[in-house]
Amino acid sequence: MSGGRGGVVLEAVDLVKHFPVKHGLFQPARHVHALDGVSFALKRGETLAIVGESGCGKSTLAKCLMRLTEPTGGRVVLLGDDITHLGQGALRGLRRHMQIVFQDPYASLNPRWSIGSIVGDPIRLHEKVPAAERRRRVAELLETVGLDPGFADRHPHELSGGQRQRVAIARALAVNPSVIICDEPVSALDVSIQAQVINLLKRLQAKLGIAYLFISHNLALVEHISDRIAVMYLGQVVELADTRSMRRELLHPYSKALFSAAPVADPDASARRTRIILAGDVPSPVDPPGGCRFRTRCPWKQARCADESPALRAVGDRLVRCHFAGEPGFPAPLS
Amino acid sequence: MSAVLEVADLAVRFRTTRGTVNAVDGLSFAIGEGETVALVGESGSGKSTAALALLRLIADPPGRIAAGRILFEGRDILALREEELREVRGGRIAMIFQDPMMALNPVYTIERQIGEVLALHAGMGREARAKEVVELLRLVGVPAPAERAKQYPHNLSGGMRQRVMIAMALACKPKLLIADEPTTALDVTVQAQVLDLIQSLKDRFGMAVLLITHDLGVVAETAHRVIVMYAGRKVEEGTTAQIFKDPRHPYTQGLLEAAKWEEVEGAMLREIPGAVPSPFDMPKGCAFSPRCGAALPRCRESVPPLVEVAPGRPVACFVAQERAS
Amino acid sequence: MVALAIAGPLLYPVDPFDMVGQPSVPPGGEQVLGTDVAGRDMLAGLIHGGRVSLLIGFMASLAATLVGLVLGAVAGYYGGRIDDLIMRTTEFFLTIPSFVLAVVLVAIFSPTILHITVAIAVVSWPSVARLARAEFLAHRDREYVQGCRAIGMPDREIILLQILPNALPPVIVVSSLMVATAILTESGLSFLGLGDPNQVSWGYMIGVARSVLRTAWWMAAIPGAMIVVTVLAINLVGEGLNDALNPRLKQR
Amino acid sequence: MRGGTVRFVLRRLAQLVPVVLAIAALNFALAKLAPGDAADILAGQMGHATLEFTEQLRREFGLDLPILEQFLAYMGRTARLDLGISLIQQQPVAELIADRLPATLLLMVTALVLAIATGVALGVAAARRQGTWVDNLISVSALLVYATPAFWLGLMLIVFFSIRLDLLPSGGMMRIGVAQTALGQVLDVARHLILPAATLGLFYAAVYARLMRASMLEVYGLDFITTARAKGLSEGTIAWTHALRNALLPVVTLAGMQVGHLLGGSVLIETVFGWPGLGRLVFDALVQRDLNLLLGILFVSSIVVVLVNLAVDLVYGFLDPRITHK
Repeated sequence: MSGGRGGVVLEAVDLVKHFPVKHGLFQPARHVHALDGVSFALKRGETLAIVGESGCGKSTLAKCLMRLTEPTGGRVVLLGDDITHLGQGALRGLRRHMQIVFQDPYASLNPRWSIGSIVGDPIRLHEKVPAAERRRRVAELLETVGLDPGFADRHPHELSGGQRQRVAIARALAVNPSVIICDEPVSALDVSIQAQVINLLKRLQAKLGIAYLFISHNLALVEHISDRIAVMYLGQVVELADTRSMRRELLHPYSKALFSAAPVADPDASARRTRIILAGDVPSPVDPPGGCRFRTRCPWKQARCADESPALRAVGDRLVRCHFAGEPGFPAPLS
Repeated sequence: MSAVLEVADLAVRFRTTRGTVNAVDGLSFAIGEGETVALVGESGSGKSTAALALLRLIADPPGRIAAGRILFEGRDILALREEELREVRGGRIAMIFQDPMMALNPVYTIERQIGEVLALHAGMGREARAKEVVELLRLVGVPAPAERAKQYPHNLSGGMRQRVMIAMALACKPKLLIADEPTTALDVTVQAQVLDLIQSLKDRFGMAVLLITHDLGVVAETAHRVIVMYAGRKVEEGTTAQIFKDPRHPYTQGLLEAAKWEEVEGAMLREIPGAVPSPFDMPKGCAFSPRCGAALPRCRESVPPLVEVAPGRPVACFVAQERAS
Repeated sequence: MVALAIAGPLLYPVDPFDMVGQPSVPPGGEQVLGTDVAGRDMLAGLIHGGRVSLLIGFMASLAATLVGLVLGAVAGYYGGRIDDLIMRTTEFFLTIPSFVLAVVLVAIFSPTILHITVAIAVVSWPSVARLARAEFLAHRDREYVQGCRAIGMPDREIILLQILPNALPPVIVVSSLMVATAILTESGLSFLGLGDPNQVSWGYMIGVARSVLRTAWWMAAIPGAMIVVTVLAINLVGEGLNDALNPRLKQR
Repeated sequence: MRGGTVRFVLRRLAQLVPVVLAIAALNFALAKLAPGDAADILAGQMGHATLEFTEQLRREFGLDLPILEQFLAYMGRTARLDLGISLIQQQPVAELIADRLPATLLLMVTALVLAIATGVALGVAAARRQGTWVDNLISVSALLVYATPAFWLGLMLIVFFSIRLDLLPSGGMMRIGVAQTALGQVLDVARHLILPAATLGLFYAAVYARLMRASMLEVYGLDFITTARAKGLSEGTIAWTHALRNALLPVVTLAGMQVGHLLGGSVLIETVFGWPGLGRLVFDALVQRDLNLLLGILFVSSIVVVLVNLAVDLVYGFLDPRITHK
């Protein structure tokens, strides 16, 4: 197993994914711009959160990274190996290094198979070990995620949502991956269950040094769990920084509006702070606005934003995709 | 403050092949004029069932309102005749739902769906309706209302659809708006818009609002008073400030902690162990006792009654009651 | 009914082609259900006819299910061009009036049990293929399948061991109902005189009785009633299967 | 909208071209697959099935040419609506079919209208009274009719209404050899139409009633019905406006898909009632082993189905605004 450069386990370089939209014979082809030039590097043992609203491309990103869908452009580098164009056979061997936990534990486990065989499948596919050894490993994995080893004989429908999500995590752990992509891993769970699963993920990270790409729309949760945060809007990263510096200030107008709009479970705090209420909805990712993609909703937009598409550039300790970020006093408070 | 709605001992049962389920059990509460009350709970807490029961919208079979009184403007909704009930529905009490895509009929125009309410409760003619619909859409902030009125739900975005639902609810200036998870299906920035809209319209028309939600953030930003439900029962009630600053029930405490993640940076969160019990397999005694760190032996024996631990603070928990006395 | 058809010849060993008595004897005499225009025993005809009808019904729907399932699975799972090709073909076959096509097929290739079975299967598989495709398409993008792909499971295993068990119940329901339709089609064919000339069947018996409708209506009524009962029974089994296998109902 | 609909129809018509070609190709293939070709049959009919004579016929029909050329020639003829000559009746197949098509269409349309009207009404009634005796009665009767072979049902109706009660004619399309006024003729045809249309329609009424009931119940479970109730609408309004229009969608789809089936059913029904349509023609062709005629009927009936499906798509677009004809 070759390591990545500088402790980087997973790298996305300029990832692009366009889906063709059904069109008539004589109409020009139209595309959903799900991802447009997304780049980041995930370091060993860290948690990088991807946040954004629906249509920002965060789930497509997860699928492209896992090669569950083929990216239109760019590269995916896993542990130093470019896996973007690997054939299914070669890819199969490398899959053990990168696993995924999905949002809905009711949909992500096949109801026809026992927990034991669901968790044992990755071991069976990647390692030639006798069945007894496999059963022992499954029992161990179930204990690791806080389930009784006896669950191996049960079926998914006998488990609660939280227990199912633990099974999904155990399946991901079975092949000792370096990276786990967590695609909204708790948003389908009851509030009182979410903390259990988040704590489990954190414990596993501390023990096994796994890096998480943590996709979520829950901003409070993201602030809690991640080391760095990338904010996405319409297929692009608009701001990427340390969670600490994000907490201090936000430089992109969209991140600022997004974090200010999230309701806070504290009546005093919500009375104090000023919310930025954006006008309108997220535009359709089919033929997104030219220039800056956020300009149609941005309270601070200028003429330049329509003409010129801003690049993702370094401002202080972070990356921001805005022409004016970093100018003193920007974004100014709204009256 | 006089009460718009008074609910007493409401019980809703569902008959299923696996037995009878008490979805809502002995629920009592009141909503004052112009007040926003939040009904908070997780899935299976019975909060949405309770909301539907207020307008007798529970499908029977399998559901049935087994007991209780629902006093609205001095009349018991449960005793109304069918025609009287229909006058209250959509006229005096309006309701909006979680998923505005599913809640609008896909094959009729916006104008027709809002117009229906105006025809029914205000007896408006065709032309008056068309004008009023455009007015209502403008009121809820739908851009280009005249064109939107002629469109179908699938032409609109999620946020716009919820605005249409609100316009429909407001059509007859109801006294009470029941909002069942109105922003759960929406994105954060759109959620902020819709909450803002409900707030401003409420102030303008002096409506009372019953907000059903699982999101404590939404509660903190909008509600005056909070009712916390668990497994079909009310476990705690208080003003929003009281609930958030001084939660008494261990379940409320746990929920609040789970909702304020950003404050526990790096450290482990306090967990509520276990899972919400299945309605077919309710634990004996307090339904929360198997997951409660503070549970006493008697919590597993008998169901704790609601007792005021402070003025206006009923809590259904033996531990909290002992601490208070 | 199935048991009766299989065990029939043992219980009532009369050759349906033997002329055992006077023609057109009403039921209740020596031959329990009377005789037909040629004096052949009605009950024997009914029992043997049942065997033929059921055999054709089951075999045709089995064949149609297998073909439809394979094509539907491939089209739904892989999508793209192969999906286009298979679905165009399927829709094409759905366009052609199935009974007329079955008539033409049987007319071209002499009416034997095999040919009738094949003809019914040919007109029946498209509906299975459509359903199977819809199922596989829906399951292909479910998270559990994505999860299997993420752990590097080969397509063959995903199709056969992961999706198939979930996609099969609705297909089983449809193919059990298809047995009923196949029996109706077979009876229609033999009513038109396209039955196997060496085998008695219910439809054939009705066809023969048609000419004496005015004088001996029971001769047509009895085999028809047999068809109704059989088809009804199969439909009820199908409905029962539907209730038992439909996960949506089970969850409630 | 109007222009969009016209474009939609034109585009759909263009899409029909490959389908029609495929139907023609299938017909050609079936003709080739048949044991013995037209020359054999004709020679047999004429009574001199000598080898030389058959070969001569083969040359005359162009049956000795390479298969591809035969195919192209066949397609060319089909394009000119020349479906060949009925070898038995010595008439162009196209003419024979054109003679009979109106009667079949009359029967089919009447049966379909009957079936949809009663099926929808019964389905809605059953769904609104789910679990009551009304529902049970409708559901059980539908299940029973659904299991009944239509041709047998037709025979039983003849026994009852024509033979026992002598109320209605047992066959044919009109009385022959009786002078009648125009109105009298229409009424006479209508009288003859009742039994076959009812027989054919009853089966599909059962199908639609079952589907309609299921569809209504499904729609009743959707959120917008709760919205409609919360608005204060009466149950009647909800059923006949909000629920019905949504519930009709799958029924319309099925009705479109079943046109082919309906045509097959009418073959049997026409045979039973001696109705002078395509179905009778099929029966005659079968008896006379007239393959050319049979294939011609298959071709024409497939085209009818294709056209009806086009109409169904249009109706669907009208019922469901989500489908845009763009």
